[in-house]
Amino acid sequence: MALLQIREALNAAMKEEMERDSTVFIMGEEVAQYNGAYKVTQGLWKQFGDKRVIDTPITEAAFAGIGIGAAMKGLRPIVEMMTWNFAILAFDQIMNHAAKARYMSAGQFKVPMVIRGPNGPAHMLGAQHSQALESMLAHVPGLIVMTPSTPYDAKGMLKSAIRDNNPVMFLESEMMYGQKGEVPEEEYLIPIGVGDIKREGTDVTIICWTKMVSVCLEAAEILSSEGIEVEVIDPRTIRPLDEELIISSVQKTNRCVIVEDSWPFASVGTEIAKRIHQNAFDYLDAPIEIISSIDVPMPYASNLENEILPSVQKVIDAVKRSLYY
Amino acid sequence: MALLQIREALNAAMKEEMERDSTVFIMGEEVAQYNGAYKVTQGLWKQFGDKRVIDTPITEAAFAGIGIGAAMKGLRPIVEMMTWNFAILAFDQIMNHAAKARYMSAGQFKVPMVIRGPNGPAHMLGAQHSQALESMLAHVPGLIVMTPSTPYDAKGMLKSAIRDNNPVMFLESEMMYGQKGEVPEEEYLIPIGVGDIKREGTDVTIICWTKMVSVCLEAAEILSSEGIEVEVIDPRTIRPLDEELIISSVQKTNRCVIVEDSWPFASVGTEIAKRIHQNAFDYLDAPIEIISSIDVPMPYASNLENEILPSVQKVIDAVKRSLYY
Amino acid sequence: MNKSKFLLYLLYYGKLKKEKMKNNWQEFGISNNQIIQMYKEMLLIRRFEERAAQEYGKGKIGGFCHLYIGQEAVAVGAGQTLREDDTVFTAYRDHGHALLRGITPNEAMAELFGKYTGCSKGMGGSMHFYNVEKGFFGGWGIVGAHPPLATGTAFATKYLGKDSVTICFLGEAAANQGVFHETLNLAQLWKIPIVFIIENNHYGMGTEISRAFSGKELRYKGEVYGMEIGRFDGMSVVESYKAVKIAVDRARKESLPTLLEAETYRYRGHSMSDPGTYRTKEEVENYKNIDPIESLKKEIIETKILSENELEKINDEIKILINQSVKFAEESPEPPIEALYQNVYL
Amino acid sequence: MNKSKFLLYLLYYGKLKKEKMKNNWQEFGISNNQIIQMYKEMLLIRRFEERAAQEYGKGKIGGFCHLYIGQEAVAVGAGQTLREDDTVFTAYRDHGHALLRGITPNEAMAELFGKYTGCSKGMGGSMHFYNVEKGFFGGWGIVGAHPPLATGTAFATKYLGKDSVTICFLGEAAANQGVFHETLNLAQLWKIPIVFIIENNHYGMGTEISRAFSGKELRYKGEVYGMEIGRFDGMSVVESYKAVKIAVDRARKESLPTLLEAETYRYRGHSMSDPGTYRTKEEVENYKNIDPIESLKKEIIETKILSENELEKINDEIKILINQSVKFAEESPEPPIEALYQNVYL
Ligand SMILES: Cc1ncc(C[n+]2csc(CCOP(=O)(O)OP(=O)(O)O)c2C)c(N)n1
Ligand SMILES: Cc1ncc(C[n+]2csc(CCOP(=O)(O)OP(=O)(O)O)c2C)c(N)n1
Ligand SMILES: [Mg+2]
Ligand SMILES: [Mg+2]
Repeated sequence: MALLQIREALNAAMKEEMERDSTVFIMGEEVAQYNGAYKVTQGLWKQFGDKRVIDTPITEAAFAGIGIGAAMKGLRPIVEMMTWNFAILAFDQIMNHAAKARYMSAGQFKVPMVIRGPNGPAHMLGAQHSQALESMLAHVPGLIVMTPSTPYDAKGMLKSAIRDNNPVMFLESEMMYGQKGEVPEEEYLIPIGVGDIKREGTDVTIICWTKMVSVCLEAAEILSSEGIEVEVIDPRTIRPLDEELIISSVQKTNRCVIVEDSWPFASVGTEIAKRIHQNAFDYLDAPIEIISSIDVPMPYASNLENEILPSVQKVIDAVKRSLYY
Repeated sequence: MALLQIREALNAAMKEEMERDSTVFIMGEEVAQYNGAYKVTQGLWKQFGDKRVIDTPITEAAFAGIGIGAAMKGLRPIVEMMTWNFAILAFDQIMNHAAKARYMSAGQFKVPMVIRGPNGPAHMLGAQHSQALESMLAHVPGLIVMTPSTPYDAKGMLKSAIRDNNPVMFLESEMMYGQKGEVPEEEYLIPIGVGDIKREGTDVTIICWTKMVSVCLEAAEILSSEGIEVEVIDPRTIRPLDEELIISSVQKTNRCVIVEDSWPFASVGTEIAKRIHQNAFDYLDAPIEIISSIDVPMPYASNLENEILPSVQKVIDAVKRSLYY
Repeated sequence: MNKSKFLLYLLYYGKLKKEKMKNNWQEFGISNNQIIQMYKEMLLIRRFEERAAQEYGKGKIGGFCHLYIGQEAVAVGAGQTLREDDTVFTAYRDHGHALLRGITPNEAMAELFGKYTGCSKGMGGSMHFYNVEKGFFGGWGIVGAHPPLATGTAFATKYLGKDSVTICFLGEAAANQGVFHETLNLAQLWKIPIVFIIENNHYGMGTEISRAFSGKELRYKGEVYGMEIGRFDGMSVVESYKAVKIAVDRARKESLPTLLEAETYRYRGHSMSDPGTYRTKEEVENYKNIDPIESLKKEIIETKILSENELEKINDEIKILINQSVKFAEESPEPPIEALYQNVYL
Repeated sequence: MNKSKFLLYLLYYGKLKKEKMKNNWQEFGISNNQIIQMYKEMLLIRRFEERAAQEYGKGKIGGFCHLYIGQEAVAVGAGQTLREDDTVFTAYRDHGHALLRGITPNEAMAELFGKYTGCSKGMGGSMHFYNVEKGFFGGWGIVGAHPPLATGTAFATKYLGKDSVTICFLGEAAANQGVFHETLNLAQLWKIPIVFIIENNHYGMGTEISRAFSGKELRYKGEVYGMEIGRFDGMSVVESYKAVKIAVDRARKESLPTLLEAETYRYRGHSMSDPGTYRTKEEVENYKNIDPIESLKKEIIETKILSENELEKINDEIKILINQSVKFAEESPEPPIEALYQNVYL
C-alpha cells in the first residue's frame, strides 16, 4: 500500500495504461510541458514524449472532436479539459458526436475515449468557473459518467474508463487533488457502474459522490456520537447508476438523504430520488431529503459561497428531518 | 376569435411586439428572405426590413452571443435557432453568459432576450436532429424555459417572453407548427411561471407539456369512456415551475403520471416527480409514473421511433398502473 | 500574405463556364478505364438520387433528404485519388460520397427506406450513411461539426505509422463555423495528413455565400494557418481529380494538410422540402449547361473511348441496379425492436 | 490576398525593442495633458496590481488573480481614444481596463476582497469587474467567448442610431477560439462599429504562441473576412493611442470594424499560482528594458512636460490612493446573504 494524493492516483492510472497500451495518449491544454494546470499529468510528457502527451491550443471543441475521431479510428485518447466549465464549448462534439457515433452507425464505430478534468465548485472562482455538470452529461444516452471520491477509487475507475469502448466523462475535483489515501501497489480495476458503501449504517442512507463524500462521512461521525448510524453510499459511476446498491440500502434503512454540490433542478440527486421513489415506494418512512447547491450561479464572495454549498451541518439537519419526520 | 396555427400565433406575437417596441428584432438562419425554415417568421422581413429581421450565417455561437450583447445594451433580440439541436453549439454563450451576466454584475446587466425554435423529436430525423433539451436548459439558474402546447398559449407566452428582462429559452415543436386553435383578436399575455389545467379530473393527475399534451388529452378521452377521469396539467413554463398548481392537483387525485418526450435521466419529468414526492409525500397512494422517451439516441427507422416515444396506449397503461397499484 | 508554394489555384483557377474542360487527363496519369469508372460512378449517383427523389415523393423515404445532383464531379474525381484504406467524411448530403466508396445501391436505398439491410441498419437514414470497413465515415448532420472528427482519424493513422489519408468534404456555409477554423489550425500545427474540400455550391440553404461570408476567397481561411490551398472547377471530374491528387499525394507523402475549394452547384433544392425560389432559372440553367456527366460523355465520345452504344449499355446496367435496389429495399425487413437497445451502454 | 487599404501596419510595423518610441505625439493630436493622464493611469494600474499581489499573498484575495503588469500601455493608450459613452470588453485580466474606465481603486480593491462595496458587489471577483454606467462591460472568464457579446453591444448602438463604439480586448491564445472567427465574419458582414485588439503577450498560460497558432500573422485572421487590420508596439502608450485612434475613428465615422494586434508582454506569471518557468529571465528582462511606464517617464522628463519632482508627487498621490483602497476594502462589509437571491429569476 502507498499513500497517494488523488492527483497521483490519477497520474499512476494514466501512466500504467499508457505503458500497457501504446494506443493510449493524452491531449489537452498545458498537459505536456507544463505538467498540467493541476499537475495531474506530472512527468508523463517527460516519460512518453511529444507523440503521446500533447499540448493543445485553447480550442476545446476542436481537440475534443479530434479525440473522438482518433477513437473512431482505433486510438484511446484521454482528453483533459482544464476544467469541465470549458468543456461546454465542446458539448456539441460530446453530445452529438461522441455519444451518438456508435449508435447511428449501428455499432460500426467504437468511441473508446476518456474526457477528464476537474468539475464542480472550487473556491472563490465565480460563476463561470464553479459549475457541476454531471447532471447535464448524465442526461445524454451514449455517455458514461464517472466521478471518484478517493485515491483508491480514482485509480481503479480511471483505468476502467480508459479500457472501455464507450466515451467516458470522468469528473474530478480541483479541491480533492491533494486528498490522500491508501492505494495498493498491485494492479486493480473498479468496474464501471459499481457503487461502494463508504460507511455501513442502519438508520438512514446517505447517497453522495466526489467532494460530498468526505462531508457526509464527517456528518456520519458526529451523528454516530449521537447514536444515529447512517449508511454512506457512493455510486462512483453516475451513469450507468448502481441502482441495486442504492435501493437495497434504502430498503434496509427506510430513510434517505442525497447530497450533491450541483444545482438542484433536474439534477443527478433528483434522478436518484426518482428511482428510489419508484422502486422503494413502500419502504420509505419519510420523504427523501436532497441537499443540493442553492439554485443560483456561484458568487465570488466566500461567505456567499459557503452558504450555497452543502455543509456538514446541513447534512446532519437533513438526516434528523428524515428521522423525525 | 380566429383559428390560427401555432406557427401563425407565434408569428403574430412577434409581429405585435415588434410593432409595439422598436428595440425588438429577430435574428437567425433563414428567418428573413426565406421566411424561416418552418415559416414561423413569414412576412416579417417584408414588413420590418433588413434592420429588424436579419439572416445570419450558420454560426450559432456567434449570433447567440451577439444577441446577448445586444440585450445587455438595451435591445430585445429574438434569436431563432433553426432547431434547438444546433443551439448546443451556443451552450457556452447561453449557460456561461446569458444566464450569468445579470448575476455576476450584481444586476448591472439585464439580458432581455428570447432564444426560440423547434425542440424535441420530429419524425425520422435521426439522432442528431431529435433531441429534447428542456432538461439541460432548465438545470441552469438564470435561464427561463417555456414551451407552449396550443396556439393560444404560444402567442400569450411568447409575448411575455419578449417583454421579460431575463433570457427566455422558448421551445417549440416542429410537429405542432401546423396545429390549429382559437386565438382572441384582442391582446393578452400569459405570465411566465403559470401553468394551466388542460382538462379537469379527479382520479389521476397527468402532467405533460408541448407535444405530449395532445397525446395525454387523447388518452384522457378514452379513459373517460371507461369511467376514469384524469386531470391534465400543462406547466407551460418549465423553469420557474408552477409547483403550486401541480401539488394541489396531486393532493386532490393522490395519483400522478408524468409524460415527456425527452430522455429520462435527470429530466424535467424527474424534477417534477421529486417535487411531488417531497411536497405531497403523504398524499400519494401510488408511486409517480413517468413516461419518458426510451433512454437511447433516436434511430431513423420509424418503427423504432414509434417504440421510443410516449404514446396514447403507454399513457393509458400508466394511468391504470397508478390507479390499481 | 506569405506566397503559397502551392501552385494549384494558379494552375486551375479559371472562370467557371467560360473555360471548357481540358481533355488532358493522360498527362495526369488518368487512364481511360478511370475515366469510364468515373463516368459510371457519376451516373450511378445521379440515377440513384433521381430515383430516391421519386421514392421520397411516394412516402417511402422519411425525414430530410439532401440530393447531391449537380455536384457529382467533386466527390467522384476526389474519390478516384484514394486507396481502399483511406477515409472519407462528409455532411448530410452524403449519398454520392457513400456510393463511390463502395456502399452498394441496395445498402443505400435500404437505409433510405429505414430497413435493417441498410448501410446503417436503418439507424441513420439519409444523413447518416456509414461503411467503416470501406472507409466511409459518414454522414453527419450538424453543419461544420465533422471536420474535427475527420482530422482525428487522420491523426490516428499518422499516430499508428500508416500512410493512409482522410478527405473531409464540407459545404461553403459550413466553413463559417468556428470549429472548422480551430481544426485548420490544429491540422497544420500537427501536420495531419488530411485534405479539406469545401464544396462551394454557392448556397447554404437559401443563403447565397456573399450574404454569409464577408470575405472574398474561402481558401484564404487555410492560408491564415500557413496551410497549402487550392481551388478547382468542381463541375469537371478531371479537374477535380487533378487538384485533389496533388493534395492527397502531399498528405500521403509529406503528411501535410491542404484546403481545397471546389466551385460547384446543386441543381435541386437544399432538401426535398425546399422549392429553391431564391435562385433564378437562368442561374440553374447555366450550370446544367456545364453538367459534369454530360460534358464527360461528350469527351468520351469525341475521344472515342467508348461509343454511344456502349454508353447506352452503361446507362441500362445502372437502371437495372437502381430498380433492384428499390426492390431490395422494399422487401427488406425493418430493424427488430431489440436493435433499440444495441450499441448503447445501458 | 487583397491589399489592405489600411496603412496602419505599414506605418507602425516595426521590430520591437529595436525601434525606440517616437515622441511625435503632437502630430497625432495628443496633448501634453493626455500624456500626463496616460502616465498616471499606467502607474495607477501598476501600483494597484503590485499591491493586489501582496494582498493575495496575505490571503485577503481569493480565487484566480491575473495581473496586467507589463501590458498597461495597450489598454491605457486605447482608452484615451474613447468617449464616456463607448464600451470596453476584456477577459479575466481586467483590472487595468477597469481602472482606466473610471472604476475607482476602492471599488476595484473591494471587489478583489469580495466585499459588497466592490464594483460587482462581491459577486464577480477579480475576473468579473463591471461598471456598466461607465461603459466597462467586463471582465469575462471563458477564453475567447466575450467577442460576440462585445460585437452585440456595438450592434446595439448602431441599431439605436448612436455613434458610440466598442473596443474588445482579447489574448492571442483566445484568438484561436472558433467563435472569434465567427464573430469577425459577422462584424464585417454587418459593418459593426467595433475594434478588436488582440493583446499578443506571446503566451497563453505556459504555451508560447508558435505552439498554439500555426500561422505567421494573427492579424490576417481579420483580412480573410475583408476586415481592416493593424499591428502596433503595445509597449508604447503613444503607439497604442495612434493605432487605436485610427480604428476607433473608422468605427465611429464609417461604422466599420478593425482587427488590431498589440505586441506586448506580461511580466508576472499567468496568474498568482504560475511560477512562469516556461520563460527565460533574459526574455523577461528584454521587455522590462522597454517598460512602457519607464520609457514614457523618460520622454516626459526629456520633453520637459513634467519635472522629476512633479512625477514623484504623482507617484506619492497614487500610493495614497492604493493604501486608501486597501483600508476601504478591509473595512467594507461582506455581501448580505440576501444578495444570493437577488438578480436571478427564482
Ligand atoms: C449547426 C447547424 N445549423 C443549422 C443546420 C441546418 N442546416 C442543415 S444544412 C444547412 C445549410 C448548409 O449549407 P452548406 O454548408 O453550404 O452545405 P450544402 O447544404 O450547400 O451542401 C443548414 C442551415 C444544421 N444542420 N446544423
Ligand atoms: C475556454 C477556456 N479554456 C481554458 C481556460 C483556462 N485559461 C484561462 S486563461 C488561459 C490562457 C489564455 O491566454 P491568452 O488568451 O493569450 O490571454 P492572456 O492570459 O495571455 O492574457 C487559459 C488556458 C478558460 N478560462 N477558458
Ligand atoms: Mg452550400
Ligand atoms: Mg497571451
